[in-house]
Amino acid sequence: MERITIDPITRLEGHGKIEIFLDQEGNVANTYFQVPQLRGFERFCVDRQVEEVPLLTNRICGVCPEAHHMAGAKAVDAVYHVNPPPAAKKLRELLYSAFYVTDHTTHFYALAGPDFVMGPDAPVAERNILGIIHKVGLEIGGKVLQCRKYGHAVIEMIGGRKVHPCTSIPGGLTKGITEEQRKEIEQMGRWAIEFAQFSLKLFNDIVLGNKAYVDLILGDIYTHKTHYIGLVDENNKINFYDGKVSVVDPDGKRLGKYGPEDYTDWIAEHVEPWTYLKFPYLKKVGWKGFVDGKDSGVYCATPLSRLNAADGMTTTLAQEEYDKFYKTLGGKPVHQRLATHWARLIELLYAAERWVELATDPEVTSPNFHTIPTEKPTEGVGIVEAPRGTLTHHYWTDERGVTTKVNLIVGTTNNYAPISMSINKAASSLIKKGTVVTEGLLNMVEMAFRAYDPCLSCATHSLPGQMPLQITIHDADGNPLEVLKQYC
Amino acid sequence: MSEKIGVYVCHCGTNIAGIVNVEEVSQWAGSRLKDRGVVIARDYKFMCSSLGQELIEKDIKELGLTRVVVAACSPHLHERTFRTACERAGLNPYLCELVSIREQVSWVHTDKIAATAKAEAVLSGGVERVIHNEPLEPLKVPIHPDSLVVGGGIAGIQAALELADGGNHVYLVEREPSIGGHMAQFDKTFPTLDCSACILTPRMVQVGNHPNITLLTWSEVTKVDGYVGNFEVAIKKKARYVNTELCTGCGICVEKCPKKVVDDVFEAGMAKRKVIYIPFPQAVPNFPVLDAPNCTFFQKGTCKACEKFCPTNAIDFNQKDEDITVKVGNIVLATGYDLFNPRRIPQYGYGRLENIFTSLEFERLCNASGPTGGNIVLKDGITPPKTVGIVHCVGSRDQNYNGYCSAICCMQSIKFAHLVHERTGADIYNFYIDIRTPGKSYEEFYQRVLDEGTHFVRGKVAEVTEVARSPEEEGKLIIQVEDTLIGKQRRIPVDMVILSAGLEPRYDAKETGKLFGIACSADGWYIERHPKLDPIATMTEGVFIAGCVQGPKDIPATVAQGAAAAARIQGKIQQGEITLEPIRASINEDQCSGCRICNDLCPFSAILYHEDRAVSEINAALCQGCGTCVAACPAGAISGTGFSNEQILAQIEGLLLLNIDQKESKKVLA
Amino acid sequence: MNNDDTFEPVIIGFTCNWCSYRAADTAGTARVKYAPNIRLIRLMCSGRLDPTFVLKALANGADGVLITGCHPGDCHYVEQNYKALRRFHLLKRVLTQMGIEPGRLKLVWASAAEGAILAAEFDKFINEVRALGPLNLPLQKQKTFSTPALEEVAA
Amino acid sequence: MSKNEKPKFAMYWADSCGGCDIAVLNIHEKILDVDANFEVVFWPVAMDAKYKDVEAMPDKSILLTLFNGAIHSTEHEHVAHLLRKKSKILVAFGSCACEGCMPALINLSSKKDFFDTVFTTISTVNPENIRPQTSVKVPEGVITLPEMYSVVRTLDQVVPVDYYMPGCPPESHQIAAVIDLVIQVLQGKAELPPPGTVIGAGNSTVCDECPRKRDIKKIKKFDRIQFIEPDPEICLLEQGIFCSGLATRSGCEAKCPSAGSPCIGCYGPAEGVLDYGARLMSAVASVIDSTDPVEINQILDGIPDPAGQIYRFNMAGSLLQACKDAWNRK
Repeated sequence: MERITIDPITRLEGHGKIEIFLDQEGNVANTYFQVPQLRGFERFCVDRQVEEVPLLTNRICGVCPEAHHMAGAKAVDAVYHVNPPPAAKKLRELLYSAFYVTDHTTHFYALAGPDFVMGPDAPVAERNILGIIHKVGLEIGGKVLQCRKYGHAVIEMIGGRKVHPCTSIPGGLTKGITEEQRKEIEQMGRWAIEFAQFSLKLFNDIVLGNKAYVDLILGDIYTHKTHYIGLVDENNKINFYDGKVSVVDPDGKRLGKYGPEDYTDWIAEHVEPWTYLKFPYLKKVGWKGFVDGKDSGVYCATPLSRLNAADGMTTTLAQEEYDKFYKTLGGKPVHQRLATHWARLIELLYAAERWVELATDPEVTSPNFHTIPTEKPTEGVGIVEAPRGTLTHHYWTDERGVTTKVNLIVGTTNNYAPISMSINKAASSLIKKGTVVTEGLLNMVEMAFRAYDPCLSCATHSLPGQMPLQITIHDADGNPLEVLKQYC
Repeated sequence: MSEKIGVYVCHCGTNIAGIVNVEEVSQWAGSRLKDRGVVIARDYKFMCSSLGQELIEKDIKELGLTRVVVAACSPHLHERTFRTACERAGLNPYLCELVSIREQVSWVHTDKIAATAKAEAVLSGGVERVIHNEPLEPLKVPIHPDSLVVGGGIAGIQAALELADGGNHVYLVEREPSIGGHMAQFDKTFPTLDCSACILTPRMVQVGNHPNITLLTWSEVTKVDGYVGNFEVAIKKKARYVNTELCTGCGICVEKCPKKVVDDVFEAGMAKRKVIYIPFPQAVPNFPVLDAPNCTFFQKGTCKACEKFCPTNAIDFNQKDEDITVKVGNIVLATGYDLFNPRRIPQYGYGRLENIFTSLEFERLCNASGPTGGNIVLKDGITPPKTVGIVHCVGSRDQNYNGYCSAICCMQSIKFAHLVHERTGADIYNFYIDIRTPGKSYEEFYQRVLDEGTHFVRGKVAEVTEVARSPEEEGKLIIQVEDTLIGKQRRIPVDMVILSAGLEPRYDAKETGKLFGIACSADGWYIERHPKLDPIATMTEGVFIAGCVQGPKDIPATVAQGAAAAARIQGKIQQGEITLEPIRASINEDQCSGCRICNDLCPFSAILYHEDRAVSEINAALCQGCGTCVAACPAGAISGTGFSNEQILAQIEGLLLLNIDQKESKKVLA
Repeated sequence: MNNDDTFEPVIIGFTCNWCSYRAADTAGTARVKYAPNIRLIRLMCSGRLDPTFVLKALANGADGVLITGCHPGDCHYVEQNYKALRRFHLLKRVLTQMGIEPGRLKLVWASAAEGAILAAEFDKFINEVRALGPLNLPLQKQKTFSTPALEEVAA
Repeated sequence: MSKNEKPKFAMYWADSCGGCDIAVLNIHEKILDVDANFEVVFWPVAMDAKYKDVEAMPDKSILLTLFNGAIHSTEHEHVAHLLRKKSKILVAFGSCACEGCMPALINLSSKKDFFDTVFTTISTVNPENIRPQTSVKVPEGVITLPEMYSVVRTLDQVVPVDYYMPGCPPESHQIAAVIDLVIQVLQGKAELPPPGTVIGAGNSTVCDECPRKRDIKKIKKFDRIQFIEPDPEICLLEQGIFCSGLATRSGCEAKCPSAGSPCIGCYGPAEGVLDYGARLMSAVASVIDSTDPVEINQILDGIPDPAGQIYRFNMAGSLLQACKDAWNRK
């Protein structure tokens, strides 16, 4: 049997390895998306002083440390049964909104963008962010960098550092912001809104304007009918920092909403021996393997999922795009994975608007940003919506506030099963008997999961290492055939 | 490996060679440590002999050795010997290491193979260490010719006079109004029975008049800065309320002062004194002091009798404490002792029962200038005692109080027995654990008192009570004791009990020690540099101790120490400068972050912090080289010469034979 | 490595120049015997003891480390042995977390006069460590640097 | 071989979080200088290029490789050797590569303990108690996983390293400075520092850059940041907070303490320090304000996790590297 391996999966944060097995006809028999490292945060976050765990879990992922810091912060609040003052909550969400803008921008322009802007089979050397800058012009490249710069400026003002923020502690924050800083943040936020609108326009022109791309998006190759989850506020509108997790089935019917304390009633994780990463699924529906549909517990937690799981956006501009999105793609829920890129840009706009909302809230400059915990520490769960999916942190401590147990269900991990399925489907439909496996073709396989923006350093929070994706073709006995191994 | 190392293994006759296979060790070093830089390895019968030393000097000259390791006895014995040898051959002495394979190998181990293996490991450690040794130059600092003596007892007086007679200026600080100390309170001194005051006062007067002595009584040292040769000492002169320029010491103010208070100091609470007073007739200086807290004027704002009658208007109610600073090169601490307080032993009844006296109280009682004019009488002031009990070792040689022997109590008690016998003819019982008479003609004096018929009962007194069990005990103090010589309990009724209380460090000895940067032992006496070979110097260069501050001792020993301290200082002053061991810590300012962790770690205040540059700095002359700051610096910015991290870490590798085949290091022990 | 019946521990002992090192000399002078498993390092004061030395010794093959110093109150540098005491207690906690038996690190006070007592402590500690068995930590490798040819780089 | 003659640049992650890569992107417009002066030949986070491309390159053909991440698996070790072979200058980039960083805290437990914990968490449904295997037979054939080592190692414990650039992640202004330096060297305007040098950092400690006021230290009680309202002007350690700044290399501009949060030590040991944790524990213990063993231990109870505190970033780089159990199961 023939085997194709892509090594390593690139332009995603972390490591990945994809095994593609072909049958005698040369069609895809099966694919395996392996995560080949285990870093052990669930183990080494134990025996630590609990207030440090949000700093440790930061290091799960350097791309979205803010998400882990926030989930951790909410978890330690819960551990100490302390409710941070409003200023602290708002500052945290403000930081988080700025982070969302930065992160979604990075993904669209640096990671996914190249596929669209340069074209999926453009030369390797050009299919990257520098390529985009060359193609769409320095001043756009400049805008992208500007956006990241602003985002990180806000993160540093509130979080203390650009990467791996350090100011969230049980009961709130270690610092507030001054009126001058608030003004600055507000201005940058207004710029961010324009930039988000600009990005949507760019997507509109380059992608929606290009029939080939639209067909690609709407085509069956990148479509999966799974359950969806996402964090929503009391009005079932999208919120990234706080609220309950809404769960909808493939028809868009809401199965219910759960708060942090109940996550174990809803989510379970399945183990396979051929990968270090676990497969989360909906407990109530059950694990039925890598299949989609109503009866399979497989769910998805991405920008697309969040749009599907919510009833809309709380901000006007984003709400308009939200409506346009479903109008264009024929109603809720949308199952086409590549539409995730569009959904991501809509979230980008929402985050920018939320940024300004919070930056103009007088309370954020309040000096009252920390409540000293008084209760005995016990156990707590914190949930936020990370860009790559719902993020759950669960800590247990002894009476000294030293962790005795830690459980983490991380953004990308939620999507491990659907990603595997997408890869399988894309590969099966792209690699047929007789097709010459080109690098571009393989890249289109990679596009299948790139849509999820999988962050494998996140996913592999429980794994260390790196994941080769190589294409090898094997005969029935699994012996590699040199000729295709030479390729790529 | 750029160093050329010479290794020399000493037989020390059979002291080492008897257990350690010395030849094997030197051959081992020559071969196994070759690639560590060992170019020559020899063994010799007695390395410390002149021939042995010449061997080393020859190799340094001919083979151009850059490092030397001698495996022989303890560095404390011969380190200097071999370093000097190296120096003669032109090698910096600090590039020579002495490792001990005698005290720490041959003398303490029996298995020859294991001992030889250990000797190799120890040698290997020395070789690795010496590679990182640096050539060092001793520090030289100038000596200020003036000295400070703290404490005006006989020890301080002796030291001050010796220095002053030697032509050097001395500041003598005494916190009481007069010098003299305990000795001035005594009546007679054992064993010669000459009058304490008679032999002491001339010395006191000498001090008072000596052109080279600045006498600062009623004064206390408040701060000591600087280091050997260059101390800066802050002294507080407490207000006397008497202008000593004008005062003639006529004593009219004392006479006219209407108020009396108990004198707890000089009269040990046995008598009263005026509020403005001269502690005792022969006091030096002979000026009165006004005891402000008890003075009616200071309490009520009226009186001023003293002022009215003073013929020279010397009384000055507005006088304030005065702070002065003096520069000195050396310091003698002679602050003496406190008497053990017998109240701490309730069963002895002191303070509870009448007619029980401490040794000091008794000294006053039988002192001609004392409250009773020298008549030994009971508290009623008239009745002489018929029987007297003298209890030894009160608070001494007693695990509940002080474990040590106070050294003087036996002789003092025997002296008391003699005085009581002489003046009252009373029956006398001495209760002792052991009689200790280690001094010139002490034993003879003991025999004399035995002959006088004093009863000596060997046994620790259990209790002194007034609860009578028989008519003859009525109205008496009964001493309950086990007579260990006849092995039975005895109850001895007496009229008077004298408690020979032990000597204790001054209540504030620890604080004083901190002030001068010297340490107290667990008992609280100051620690000498060496208990035998250097009992008057301390770990702090330039600070000496004399008399009872170092431990209980009698007057002759105290005087000897005072003189010895003076002699040591005189020597230093003559040299004009002093050489310090170059084992010192220093801070690399580029690396110092000014975190200030080290600032409070140095008991010698050698580390100062520069606010402006936000870095700390070490004063090499103050540093004693303990290395605590080196080990504590979080930035690794402090290094210590002589015991650098590189040297110690390398020695660890050497001792564990990391520098050679690993299996070796395990096998040899198995 | 050794199996436990033939196992002979290697022990590094840190001594103070003024008390315990002299005590070791005193033991020698008095010909007091003790097992040869302990190898001493002389420091000027137990206050010089840097936890690095202990970690280094353990990482380099020592099975146990003995720290000695002047009795509390007797420090020749006034109070530096208390610093050693504080570091010792923290270090012990860290070693425990590193899975190293607390019994492999010991602090003993000894005055210059207490030769026999110190010798007895040596034997006691050696037996305690022998009972714990070998530590068997891998020996530290030294870091090595490759030298980039600068002209190559500039070229 | 490359089409143009620009010197080649590579960046790789092993056991890391990607923060180092983001930090490099955060040099913002400076990234364009990199593009202008280098041909980026390998950088998984930002561009497409596979191992095979690297393996095909001649030895020493990459001028500069920034290697981030610690070594925790056969895969990491393999790539470390590969990139060492292909690179003229190999930089241990970021805390993970320099000293192990937080992932190396796993060295405090045995591999079994670690796997058992991860695959039996409260949300895991694992009836057959499955553990991932390095080689698994699936219907279509056999697929493999890299083996996890029981002890995380630093880069220089696996291959020789030319320079060290500490930080979790290195601060962008420091990265920019280093890139400028290399470009200047390329233009012959500057010289490379001696091999083994720590670059992109100061050689004092964080206190040197910390704006807080410092006095002498006497610690009677260790406190926890969540239980106090610290004085924003005064040294956190003096307020009982276990701040690692005093032992941690400078270069970060004391960001955390300035933000009211204690330094956690990501810049590693200061110049010439053999064991970071030893420095920190020695310094802090030395200023504990007690001479009584009982009280000292009561005060130490205020630090319930000393090893985690002093080796948070430095476990793999420390003298002991890992707990006894981690060493003893191969």
